[in-house]
Amino acid sequence: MYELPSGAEIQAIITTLKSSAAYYLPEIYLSALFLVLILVDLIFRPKKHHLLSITSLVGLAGSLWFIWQQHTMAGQEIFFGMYVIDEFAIFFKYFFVLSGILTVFLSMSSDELNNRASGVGEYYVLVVGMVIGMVMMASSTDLVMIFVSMELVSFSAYVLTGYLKREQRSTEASLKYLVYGAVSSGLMIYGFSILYGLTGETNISEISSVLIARGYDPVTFMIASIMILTGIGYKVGAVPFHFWSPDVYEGAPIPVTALLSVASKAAGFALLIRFFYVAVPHGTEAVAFTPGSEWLMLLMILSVASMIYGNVVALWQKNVKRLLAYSSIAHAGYILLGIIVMDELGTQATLFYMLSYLFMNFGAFLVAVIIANKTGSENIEDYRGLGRRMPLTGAAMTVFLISLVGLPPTVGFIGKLMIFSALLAKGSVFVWLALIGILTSVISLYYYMLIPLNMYLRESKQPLPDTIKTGLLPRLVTACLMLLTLYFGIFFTPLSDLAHFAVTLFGNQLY
Amino acid sequence: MSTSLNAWSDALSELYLFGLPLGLLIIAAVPLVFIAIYALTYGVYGERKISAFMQDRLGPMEVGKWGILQTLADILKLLQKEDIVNKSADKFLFVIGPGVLFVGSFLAFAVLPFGPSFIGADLNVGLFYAIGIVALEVVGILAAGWGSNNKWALYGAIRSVAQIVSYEIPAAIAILCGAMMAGTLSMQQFNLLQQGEYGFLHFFLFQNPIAWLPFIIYFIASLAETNRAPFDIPEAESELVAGYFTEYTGMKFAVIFLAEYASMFMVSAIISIVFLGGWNSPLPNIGPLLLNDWTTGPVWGAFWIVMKGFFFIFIQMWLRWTLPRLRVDQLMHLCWKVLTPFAFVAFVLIAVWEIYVK
Amino acid sequence: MLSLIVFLPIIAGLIILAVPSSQKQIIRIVTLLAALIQGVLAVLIWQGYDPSLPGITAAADGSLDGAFQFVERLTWITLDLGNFGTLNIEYFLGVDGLSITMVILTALISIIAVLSSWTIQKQVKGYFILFNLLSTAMMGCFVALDFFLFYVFWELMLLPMYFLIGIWGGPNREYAAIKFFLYTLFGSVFMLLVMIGLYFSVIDPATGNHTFSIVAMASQENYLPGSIFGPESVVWRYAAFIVLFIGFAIKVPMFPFHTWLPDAHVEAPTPISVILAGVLLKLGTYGMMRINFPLFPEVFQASLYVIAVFGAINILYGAFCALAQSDLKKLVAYSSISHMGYVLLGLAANNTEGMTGALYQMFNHGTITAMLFLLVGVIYDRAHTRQIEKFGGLASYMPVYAGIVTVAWFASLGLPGLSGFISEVLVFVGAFSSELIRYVAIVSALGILFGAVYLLWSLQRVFLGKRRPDAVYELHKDADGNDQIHFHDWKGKNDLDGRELAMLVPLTVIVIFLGIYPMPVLGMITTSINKLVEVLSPVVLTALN
Amino acid sequence: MDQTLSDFGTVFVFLLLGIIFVIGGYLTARLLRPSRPNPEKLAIYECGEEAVGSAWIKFNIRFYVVALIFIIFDVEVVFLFPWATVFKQLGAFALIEALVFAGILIIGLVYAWVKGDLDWVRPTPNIPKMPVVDDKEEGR
Amino acid sequence: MDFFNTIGLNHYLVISAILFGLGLFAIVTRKNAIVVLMGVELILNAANINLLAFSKYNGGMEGVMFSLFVIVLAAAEAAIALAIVINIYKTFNTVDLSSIDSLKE
Repeated sequence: MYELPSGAEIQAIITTLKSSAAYYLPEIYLSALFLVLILVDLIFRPKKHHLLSITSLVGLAGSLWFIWQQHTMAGQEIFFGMYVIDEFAIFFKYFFVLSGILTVFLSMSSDELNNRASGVGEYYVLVVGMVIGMVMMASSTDLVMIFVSMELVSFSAYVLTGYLKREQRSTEASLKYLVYGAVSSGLMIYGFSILYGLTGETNISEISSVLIARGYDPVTFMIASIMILTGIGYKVGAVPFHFWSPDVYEGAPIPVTALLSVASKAAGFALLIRFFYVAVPHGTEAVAFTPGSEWLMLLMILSVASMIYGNVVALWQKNVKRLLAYSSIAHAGYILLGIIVMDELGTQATLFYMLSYLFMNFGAFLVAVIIANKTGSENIEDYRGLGRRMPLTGAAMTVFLISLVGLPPTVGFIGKLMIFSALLAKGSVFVWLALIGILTSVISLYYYMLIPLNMYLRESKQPLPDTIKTGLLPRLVTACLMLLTLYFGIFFTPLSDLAHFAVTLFGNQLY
Repeated sequence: MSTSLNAWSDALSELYLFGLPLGLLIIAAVPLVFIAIYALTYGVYGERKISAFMQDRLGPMEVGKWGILQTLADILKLLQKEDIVNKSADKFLFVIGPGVLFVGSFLAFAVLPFGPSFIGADLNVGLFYAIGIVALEVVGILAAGWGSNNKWALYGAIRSVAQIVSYEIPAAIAILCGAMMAGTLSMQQFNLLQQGEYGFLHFFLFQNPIAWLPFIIYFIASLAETNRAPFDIPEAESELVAGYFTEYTGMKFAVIFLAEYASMFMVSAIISIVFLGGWNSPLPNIGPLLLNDWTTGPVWGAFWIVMKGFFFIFIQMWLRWTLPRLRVDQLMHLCWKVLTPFAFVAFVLIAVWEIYVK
Repeated sequence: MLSLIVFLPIIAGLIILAVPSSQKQIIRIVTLLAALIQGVLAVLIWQGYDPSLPGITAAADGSLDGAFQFVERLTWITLDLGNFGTLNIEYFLGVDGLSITMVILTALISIIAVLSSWTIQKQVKGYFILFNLLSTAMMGCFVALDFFLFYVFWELMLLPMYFLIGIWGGPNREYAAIKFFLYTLFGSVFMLLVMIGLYFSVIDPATGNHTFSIVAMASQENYLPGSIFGPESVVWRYAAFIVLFIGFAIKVPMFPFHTWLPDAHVEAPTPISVILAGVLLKLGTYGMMRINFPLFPEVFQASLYVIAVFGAINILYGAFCALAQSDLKKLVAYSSISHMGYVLLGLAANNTEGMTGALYQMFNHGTITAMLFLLVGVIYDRAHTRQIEKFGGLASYMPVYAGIVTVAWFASLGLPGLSGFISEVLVFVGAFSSELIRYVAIVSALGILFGAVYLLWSLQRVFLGKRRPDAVYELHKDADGNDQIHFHDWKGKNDLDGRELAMLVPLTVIVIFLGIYPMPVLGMITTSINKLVEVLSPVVLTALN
Repeated sequence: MDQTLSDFGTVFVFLLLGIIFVIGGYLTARLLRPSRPNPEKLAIYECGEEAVGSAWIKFNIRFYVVALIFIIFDVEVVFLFPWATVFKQLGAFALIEALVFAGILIIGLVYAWVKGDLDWVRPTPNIPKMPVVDDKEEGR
Repeated sequence: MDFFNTIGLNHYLVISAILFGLGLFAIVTRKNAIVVLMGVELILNAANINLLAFSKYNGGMEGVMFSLFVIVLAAAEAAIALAIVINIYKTFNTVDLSSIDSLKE
C-alpha cells in the first residue's frame, strides 16, 4: 500500500531533520530542563522546594537566551513545514517563558504548595512541561503538532490543577478540567479529521490553499469549524466553552490558576490567531458569504457572549479566584475582539492586550497568594481591613484591578485602547462590538472594586494585627509587577513595538 | 517475494464457493484444527505425562493404552457437563469472557507462518499485530473474572491482568530488538531473513551475540504472559482456587483451556520465529551433506516450527515443576526492576550493534 | 512651568511615601508646601499670561504661537501601527483663556483644601498621597491639550476620589463612593471610543499624521473626508456629540445624571466636598467648552435648545430639591446643581455674553461653593450634625462665622456686589439675547427666586432667632453675663479659629473683590470666548444653508 | 475489482471462524449437557464457605498504578516499532533520536522506581505479639 | 461478495459517525466519570477511523501518522484520567459527576 521511501529520499529527510533540529533549540533546551528537573528531584530528593524552584527559574531564564537566538532565524519552516519560527511565535515563546518564571515565583511564595506533606517534586517539572507545550503551540503549523502540543499543555495542567490532592476542591477541579478538556479535545480532533478529509492535508497553509483552490462544502466546513473552535475555545475559556473555568480556577492552587488564566489562555489565542488567519480562507472584509465569514461570525458570538457573561456573572462572586475566573472569561472576550478585526493592528492589539494581561493578572494572583498565606482564605469578605495593614500589597492589588478594569494610567488601559482602536480603525462596522466592550468594562468596575472596597473601606470583624508582614520575595515581585503595570501604562512604546514586531507570520507581514 | 511463496495458499484463498471465501475458511480452519489437536494431545495429555515423569509417577493410565485416550474422555466429560452460571454473575460478561479469550489468541494465528507457503495473512505489521491481538486476552480475562462476581475470580483476574500488562513491556521491547535485527515486522519476512545454508547459524539468536538477552527476556516474559509457572499466581490454586475461571464449568471451561494452550503455542512460535528461524531448518549443509536443503520445504517448515514451538512448551512445562511460585511483589520486582531495565539495555546494545558493528 | 504645576503634587506624594506614617505633621506640611508652590506658580502663570491670544484652535497659519501659551509639546509615545502609520501621542500642555482661570481656581482650591484637611486624623499618609494624586489629575485635565493625555488625567481623578470618599467619608460612604465611580466611569468610557474615532478622523496639518491633539481636532478642516467622524458622516458625529455630552454632563452634573452628586457630597469629608464642588464639577463644563462643542460645532448648534432646557431644568430642579433638604450639606449640594445649570444655560446662549458668563460662573461657583462647604464643615466639626433644625440663633454666639456665612450665602444667591451676581447677570444677558432660548431663560430666571428662598430660609433657620429646644448645643452664661455656646465633644474655639479663618477669609475677599471688579478674570477670558464663539458659529451658517 | 481479500480481510475470516467455533462449541454442549440447577449449585464458590459481602473488594492501589505505567510504556514502545523496521537505513542520526526517546522513557521508569511506585507491598509476617501491658502499643 | 469488495470511503465515515454519536451520547447522558471518559475515547477512535479512511482514499501518510499520535495521546489521557479518577474516588467515594459539586456554581 505504502512504499518505503528510497535511500536518497531518506537521506534528504534526515538532512532536513538535522537542519531543523538547529532551529528547535529552545524546545530541546526546555525539554532537557524538564528532564533535569526530574533528575534533580530524584537524586537530591529535596525536602524544601528551593533547589527545584531555583533550578527551574534559572533554567527558564536560560531558555530566553535560546529564544533570543531565534530572532535571526525568523521565517523558517522546519520539520517539513510542521513547525515554524516567526516573530509571532518568538513573541509567544517569550511570553510563555516569562509566565512560567512568574508562576515559579508565585509558587515559591505560596504556602499551600510548600506546606504540602509530600513535597513539590513534580510540580515544577509539570510547570516546565506546560511551558514547553505552550511554546510548541505557538509555533505549530500542522494539525498533528497543534494537537500534540495542546495535549501536552492540557495534561500538565490537569495534574497541576489537582496537585493539592489532599484537598477536595483541587481534586474536583482537576476532574472537571479533565472531563471538559477531554471532551473538547475529542471534538477538536474530530473536527481536524473532517478538515483533513476535506483537504487531504494537515499543514494549515496547505489546507488553506487547497480549500481555496478546490472549494468546499460550507456545511461540512462549518461543522468542522465549530468542533475545532470547541477545542480552542476551551483553551481560551470563552463562552460557551467556559464551564470548567470557574471551578478549576477556584480549586487549583493559585499559581496554577494564574498560569492557566494567562499563559494557557494566551497559548489558545496564539493558536487561534495562527489557525484562523492561516488555515481558514477568508476575505479581508467582514462581509457575509465570503469564505471565512462563518468563522468571523462564530468568533463574534463567542466574544460578545464572553464579555457579557463573564462580566455579569462575576458580579455575584465571593471568592477572589472565582471572581478572577469570570473576569478572565470576560478578558477572553476582549482579546477575541482584537482577533475579529483580522488585520495587523488587531493582532498587534491582541498581543499587547495579552502582555498587559500577563502583568496585571499575575500581579492580582500574586496578591491573592500573599493574602491566602496570611489569612488562609480566598474570600473577598476576608480581605476586609487588609489594605491598611499590608500597604504595598493593597496598593498593588488596587493597581492591578484598575488595570484589569482598563483605567489609565495602567497597562490594561492601553490594552483596551488598542483593541478598541483596532475595532474603530475599521470604520463603523465594528462599533457595536466596541460599545459592548466598553459597557461591559464599566460593569467590570463594580466587581473589581469590591476587592479594594473590602480591603480599604471595610474593617475586618476579627481583630487583626496592625501590620502584617510578608516575605521579601513576594513583596519584591509584587512591587516589580505593580511598577511595570504602571510604567507600561505610561510608556507603552516598548511593549507595543514588541507586539507590532511580532505580527509577522511565516516571515510575512499579515495582510 | 512473499506472494510467490504463498502461491499455494494464495490459490486456496482465491477459492470462492457460492460467493463465500471458502478457501480462506479452510486456511483459517487449519490453525484451528491444529490448536485443537495439539491442545488435546500435547497440551493436556502431554503435560500430564511430562509432569508425571518429572515427579516420578505415572500420570493418567486408565483410559486406553498408557491413558492415551484420557483427553478424549475429558472432552466428553466437559461436553456433557452441566453448565452452571451462578446466580449473581453478570451473564453477558460471563458468557462472552471465554469467547473473547479464545478469539483473541486464535486471531494471532492468522499471521503465524506454518511454512514457506502457508500463512493466513502475511501482514506487513504481522509481528506487531500478533503481540497486539494477544493482548485482547486481557479483556477476556477481565470479563470472565468480573462476570463471575466471585472474589477469587475477580482477584485472580486483576492479578492476571496486572501481570500480563506488566510483562508486556519487557516482552514488547525484546520483540522490538528482534524487529530491529530483521528490519521488518512481517512474520514471513522474518523467516526468510533467517534462511540460509548454514541452518541455525543464520538464526538471529546466533547472528548477534546480544540477541541472547532479548531472547531470554522474552522467554521469561512470555511465561508470565501466559500465566505459566512460576508466574501463575493469578490462578494460584492454593490461594485463589483457580483464579478467574473458578466459576467456569463445561464447555466454557474447555474454551478457556483451549485459549490458554493456544496462547502458549503462540508465544512459543513467536519466540521461535523471531530468534530461532521459525520454519527454517536448523540443520546446516555440511559439505556434501545438504542437510539444510533436504529438510527444507513446506511440510518440513510446518514440522520445524511446530517442533520449535513444542520445545518451548516443553520447557514451560518443565519449569512448572522445577521452580517455586513467585510472590506478587517478587513478580513485579522482576518485571519492572530487572527485566525492563535489561530490556532497555538490550535495546540500546542491539541498536548500536546493528548500526556500528554489523 | 505647566509640567511643574501639574506634577508638583505627585512629587510631594512621592516624598510623603518615604515619610513614616507616624509623622503626620510633616506629611501635612509637605502637601501644603506643594499646594502653596502650585499657587505661586499659578500666580506666575497668571502674570505671564497674555490675554490677547485667543487659543481654542491653532492660529490661522496653523502654528500654536499665536494661540496657546506656556505650551509644552513633546512626543510622548510613538507607535508603529503598520498600515495605519504611526500613532503619535503627545505630551501637549498649554493654556488659553478657558483654562487659565481654571488653573488659578484649582491652585486656590487646592490650598484651601489642604488647610481644610488638617483635621483629618485617620490614615493621614494615605489620605495625603491620594489627595496629591487627585490634585495632579485635576490640574492635568485643565492644561492637557492632547485628548489622550486629557483622558488619562480625567480617569486618574476617579480612583483617588473613590478612596477619599470611601475611606474618609461619612457613614454611607461605600455606596456614595462606588456610585460616584460607576457614574463617572460610565460617562468617560464612551469618551474613550469617541477619542479613538476622532484619532482616526483627524489629521494634524503640521505633520500629516493622525493626531490626538485637541487643537487640531477643533479645526473642522482637519477632518478626513470619509472617516468615521468625517464631515459627511452626520449620524456618527451626532452620536459622538451626544456621547461626549453625556460624559461631561455626568460630571457637571446635569439632570438626570446628577444623582451621584448629593450622595457624594454628603458622604465626602469637607475638603473633598470642597474639591468636588470647587473643581471637579467645572471639569464637566470645561470639557464641553474645550472638546465637546468645538469638535462638533454643527451638532452643538442644532442642540442649543436642548442644552438650554437641560440647563433650566438643572436650575429649577436643583433649587426645588435644595428647598426640601433638611441637611445643610445636601442643601449646598443641590444648590450646586442649580448653579451649574446657569453654566449650561450660558453655554446654550452661544454668544459672547453667555459664554463669558458661563466661564465666569464656573470660577465663581468654584470659590463660592468651596466657601459654602467649608462653612458647613465648620459647623459639622463642632456639632457633628448638619440638620438644619438642630441649630438656630447661631449668629448671636458665633458672630464671625455668621458674618462669613452671610457673605457666602448672598454671593451664592447672586446679590449685587458679590461675584455671583456678575456671572449670573452675564448668563442671563446672553440667554435673553439669543432668540432661540429666550423663553427658556425666562423660566430659568425663576431659579434665582427659588435660590433666594432656600438660601435665605436656611440662613434664617440656622442663624437667626433663638436656640431651638432640640439644638445640639448648650448655652452658658460667661463671666460677663453673655451667652456662650457650648458644643458637646468640642474642645476648640467656638467661633472660627485661625486655620479656618485662613481658609475662609481669602475666599471671602476674592468673592467680594470679583463682585466689585470682575475684570481680572473677564479680561483674561474674553479673547478666548470670542474665538470660541467664532469657532462655534460659522458652521451654523453653512448648516442653515 | 479482483476477488481476493486484503490481508485484513483474511484476519476477518479468522475472526469469524473463531466466533463460529466458540458459539458452535457452546451450542453442542447445550445439546449434550444436563441442566438441573439448584440454589446450592448456583451459589458462588468461595472454598465452600458462604460468600460474604460482594465481590467488589478494594483492590490494592498498585494495580491501578501498574496499569498507568503500562499504558505509557506500551504506547511509547509502539512508536519505536516503525522506527525499528527502518532504523538501519536511517543511520546514526535517527539512532540518536531514538535513544533520546528511549532515554526519556528510561527516566520515566527511574522516576517511577525512585518514587516507589514500582514497589509492591511486601507481605509482612504477622507475628502475634505477647500480650504485654503497654498502653502505647495498644493505642496504635 | 459486494459486501467485502466494495467498501468505500462512506462505509468508514458512517462507522465513524456512529461511533462519534455514541461517544457524544455517552458524554451527554452519563454521569459516571469513567463512562464519560470512555465516550471521549469513542470520539477519538471515531476521529481515528476518519483519519485512516481519508488517508487511504486521499492518499498520503499524514492521516496514518496523525492517528498514531491520537492513539498515543488518548492513552496518555486515559492514564492521567485514571489517576485523577482514583484520586476522586478516594476523596469523594464516588465517581458520579453530578454528585461531585463541592465547588459552587
